[in-house]
Amino acid sequence: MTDVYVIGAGIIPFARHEASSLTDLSVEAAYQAIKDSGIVPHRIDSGYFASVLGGRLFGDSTLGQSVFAEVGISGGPIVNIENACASGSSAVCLAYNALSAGQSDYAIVVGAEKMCVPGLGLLNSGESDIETKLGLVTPASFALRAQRHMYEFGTTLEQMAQVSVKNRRHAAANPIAFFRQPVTLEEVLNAPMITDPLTRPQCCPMADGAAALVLASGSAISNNKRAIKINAAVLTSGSYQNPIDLVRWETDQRSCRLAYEKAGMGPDDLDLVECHDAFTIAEIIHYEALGLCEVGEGGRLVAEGATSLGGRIPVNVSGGLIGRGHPVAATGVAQIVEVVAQLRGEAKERQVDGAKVGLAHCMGADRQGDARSCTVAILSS
Amino acid sequence: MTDVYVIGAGIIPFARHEASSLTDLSVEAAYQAIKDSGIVPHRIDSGYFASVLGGRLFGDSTLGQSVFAEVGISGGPIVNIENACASGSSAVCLAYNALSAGQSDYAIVVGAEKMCVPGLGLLNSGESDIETKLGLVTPASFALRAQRHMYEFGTTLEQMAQVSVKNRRHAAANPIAFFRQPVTLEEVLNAPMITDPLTRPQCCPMADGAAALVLASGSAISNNKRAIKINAAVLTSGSYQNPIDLVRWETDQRSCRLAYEKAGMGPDDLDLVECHDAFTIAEIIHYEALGLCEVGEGGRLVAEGATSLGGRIPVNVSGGLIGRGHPVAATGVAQIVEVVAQLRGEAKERQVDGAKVGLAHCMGADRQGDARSCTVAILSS
Amino acid sequence: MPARLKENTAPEAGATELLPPVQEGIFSLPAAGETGGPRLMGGYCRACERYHFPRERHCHRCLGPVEAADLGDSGVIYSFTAVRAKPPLGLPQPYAVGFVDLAANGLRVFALLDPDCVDHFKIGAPVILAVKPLGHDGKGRPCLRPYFTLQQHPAESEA
Amino acid sequence: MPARLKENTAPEAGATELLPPVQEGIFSLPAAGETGGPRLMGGYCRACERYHFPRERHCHRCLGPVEAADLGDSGVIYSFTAVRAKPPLGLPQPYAVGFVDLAANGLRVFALLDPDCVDHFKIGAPVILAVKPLGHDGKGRPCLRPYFTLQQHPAESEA
Ligand SMILES: [Zn+2]
Ligand SMILES: [Zn+2]
Repeated sequence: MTDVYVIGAGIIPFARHEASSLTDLSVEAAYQAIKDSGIVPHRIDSGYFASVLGGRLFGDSTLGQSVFAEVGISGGPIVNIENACASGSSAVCLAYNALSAGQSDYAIVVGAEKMCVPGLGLLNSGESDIETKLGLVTPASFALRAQRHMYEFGTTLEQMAQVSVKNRRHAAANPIAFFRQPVTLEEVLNAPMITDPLTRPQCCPMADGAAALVLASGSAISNNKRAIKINAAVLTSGSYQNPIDLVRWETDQRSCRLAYEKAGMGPDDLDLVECHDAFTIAEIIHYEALGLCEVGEGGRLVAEGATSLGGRIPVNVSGGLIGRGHPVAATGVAQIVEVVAQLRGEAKERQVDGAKVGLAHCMGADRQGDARSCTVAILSS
Repeated sequence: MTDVYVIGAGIIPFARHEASSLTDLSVEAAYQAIKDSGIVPHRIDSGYFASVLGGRLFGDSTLGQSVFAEVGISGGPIVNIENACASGSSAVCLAYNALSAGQSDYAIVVGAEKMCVPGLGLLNSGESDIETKLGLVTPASFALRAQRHMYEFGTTLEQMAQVSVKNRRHAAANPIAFFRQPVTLEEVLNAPMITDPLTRPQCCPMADGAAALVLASGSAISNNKRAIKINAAVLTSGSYQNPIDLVRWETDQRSCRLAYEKAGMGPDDLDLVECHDAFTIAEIIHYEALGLCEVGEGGRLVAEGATSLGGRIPVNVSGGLIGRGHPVAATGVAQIVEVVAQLRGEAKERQVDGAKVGLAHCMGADRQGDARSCTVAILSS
Repeated sequence: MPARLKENTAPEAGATELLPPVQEGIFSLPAAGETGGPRLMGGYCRACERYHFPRERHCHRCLGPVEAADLGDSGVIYSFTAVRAKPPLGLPQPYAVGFVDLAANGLRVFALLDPDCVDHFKIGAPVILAVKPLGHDGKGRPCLRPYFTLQQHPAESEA
Repeated sequence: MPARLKENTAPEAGATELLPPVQEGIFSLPAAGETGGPRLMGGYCRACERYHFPRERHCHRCLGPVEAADLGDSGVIYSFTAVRAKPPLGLPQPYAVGFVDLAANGLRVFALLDPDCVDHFKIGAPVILAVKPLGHDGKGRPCLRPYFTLQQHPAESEA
């Protein structure tokens, strides 16, 4: 197995880009990542493009080929990936696998979404899914976890709201974040209820956005001081056990364990985490799956400030999905862009001091109370 | 690199499946492939699902997870792939790469499409593409090649029509084919013109369908007499050279060369070919790219019967896209299902005598006169 | 008409028995003249002795045949929530969903909950199956949906 | 109004100069009072000395800046076809498309061809650029499309 590095990262503001097409957003992120990598585009011999809604909203197909051709990458293998909210990070995993196997020297990964369009409504897990037909929308699937977490562990509304307060505060220091204004605990608690007990600021906002990475195999980088090593990048899917435990999330726990095992690391090795805080309760459950605290203790962990910038193990210093916004397929790539910036020491106001090891965790779509996809990547400087 | 084998194949009739969902079609093909493989589903540790239109037509997302869970496959990495007409075969390439790198022991690949729906119209290469905006539809991109091939090499209308006659004759012997009735040369030539010089029977019909494969790494199969080795499986993309040569198709030629090189074989080693005859002229140009004849000689090759069942190098004994039908993402998998049946000696009426080596060739989408994706796989018994 | 088989009062919804279910085979209704309410229907694999909902085409464990299975009509709430945002599929605003642990076999199934009881659900509360026209099928056509309602209706418990 | 800038006679199409192009920046129209016809517009990278159509955002070879470039208004047909099936985007039935080798720089570009000359194109025939309202933008709104027409109109050559 060859070592794999991130040598270039690019991201555009996560916002409403009404005048730009999905291709426009993607090309700009890809351009930044290649420029950042310092290599000429034709050396990049493979490409992975992720979008969830391009086909559904715009009739797009083989968009990756369009985007990569626009930045001078052609001829090699290119695939277009969809894996719900974990689409971008699934693309990263495929690129990582190909490079670690020596099947490619340089790969580009772009995750992009344009979803601020009229009438999109709440996302679901596919219109032909039985749960969708019975009224499941994504916020509800997390609200059900929240209700159960409160019931079993005494997690409070205030503890959950603290996740929003923290991530919005972090986002205020991130120039590409969707939300640049912090919120108070009272504002979070008193906001309109989306699905009990999650108020609007506890649900990540839709956004348009794109993020890109250039990956290189260890044999292809030479003396690149800004290269960041990928120690592990795992992709899993749900096990759909019945009865499913909504709070001791088997898929989440298994995926984190697998990544730690592959990287030869554990939670104590981490300096920062980007996790899939699609909803406040999700971040709390992910703390527990990641081993940042015991199961049931996630609410207290955020409330005591351990996961804030400056705390014991900062989580989502980028603002997370709640603060940075959630252009679905861009998110998993954006998380790694953030970890790379942190490990390079280039994160400016939101820099985690002395960050050496970071983890990015992403999940996608629901089925029978489980996630359909989960990715965990561990990177080090 | 570990050797990779096909150990299971499944396919459903390519037809109008009005009463079935895309999931229904996919599950049935996957079920057949697993049953054919003789292994229990939970040993399959990774899954690749391909569909082009599921999101656009049905709002589907992470459909692979639904399909694979229905046949008892969960927990491992699953990705959903889109690469236009080469979606299914791109998924095969990803699975092949993962297995050959030792990243998986058993993988399932499903390609499926449900496209016999009202109002779909002619396919294009994405609605935001400049060429689509200027009126390019897929049949036209091949008609332009046909016009040029006739101009440069004297290829005749009759020679092109012979591709339809041959493939429809082959399809008549294939129980899963869309068309079971042969056509005469006169019928092909006198049929309604779609785009000059291609008449309707020279364009592959849309269909609903699904095909599936179970792949195994060499270390995981033991004494499986029906296992078929994959000698090479390459995925490339266009180079979009300007000026593009529409008849000496660089991407097509390069992809075939690469597959031959990886397999350590050449055109003379082949006993049969399944190629991407989306339109009659395409098959003729692919003959030339594959080295079955010299450039410019493809029209004569089909006219002399060399590519018919019983000829020197039978092409599309399944009926090809023209006879079997073209459920977009299913096609690339279906081609390999056919090659596997032939190399196992299980193709009944359409069996190529003594077939030991077969090739499957697939292409997807247009951009600047080039293909956006091309796959070539070589298999042997 | 059984108590748990209510007809929607909306004139466009039509008679309950004429409406299609949101998905075939997920519940059964009592035949004309029969007593009792609707039953949740799923599948069962004899080889694996496994129940599941909805019915699997092939058993997920062994790929063997499955038969239709009556999963009963009662359970207790494992978790629930009220969706107060703009509802999909023509469902009421607010509406409620949850997971229900079925009494008959311990399966934990995702379910619609009675939109008339949105503010009265509790984890652990016993619920019973009902069926009525609720929302549309995604193409605007009304359809029947199964949902669980409180065994003890809040109005009754207050009385 | 220049000869090659025809106005559609359909009343809903509106005046040509008020209609948007099907894509920004792919052609230029003569300013009011200027003579000459429309020009095909693309891009040029000074570093690579490369022309391209449509204009690239960044040069595909070096990722350097590109400038707008006049690609001229003439060329010869490399290949052509008439689409006789139901047309997309409100285009006429039949309509024609092809690749044109541009006289100015040898670029081979995909192009719409004059739907009024569908049966008169030949490989090698000289063509010249025109612009008029042709079809809609995919959302039903009429728009301007560039297309190449025969330098020698068939009616003229027969005359
Ligand atoms: Zn079983
Ligand atoms: Zn340049």
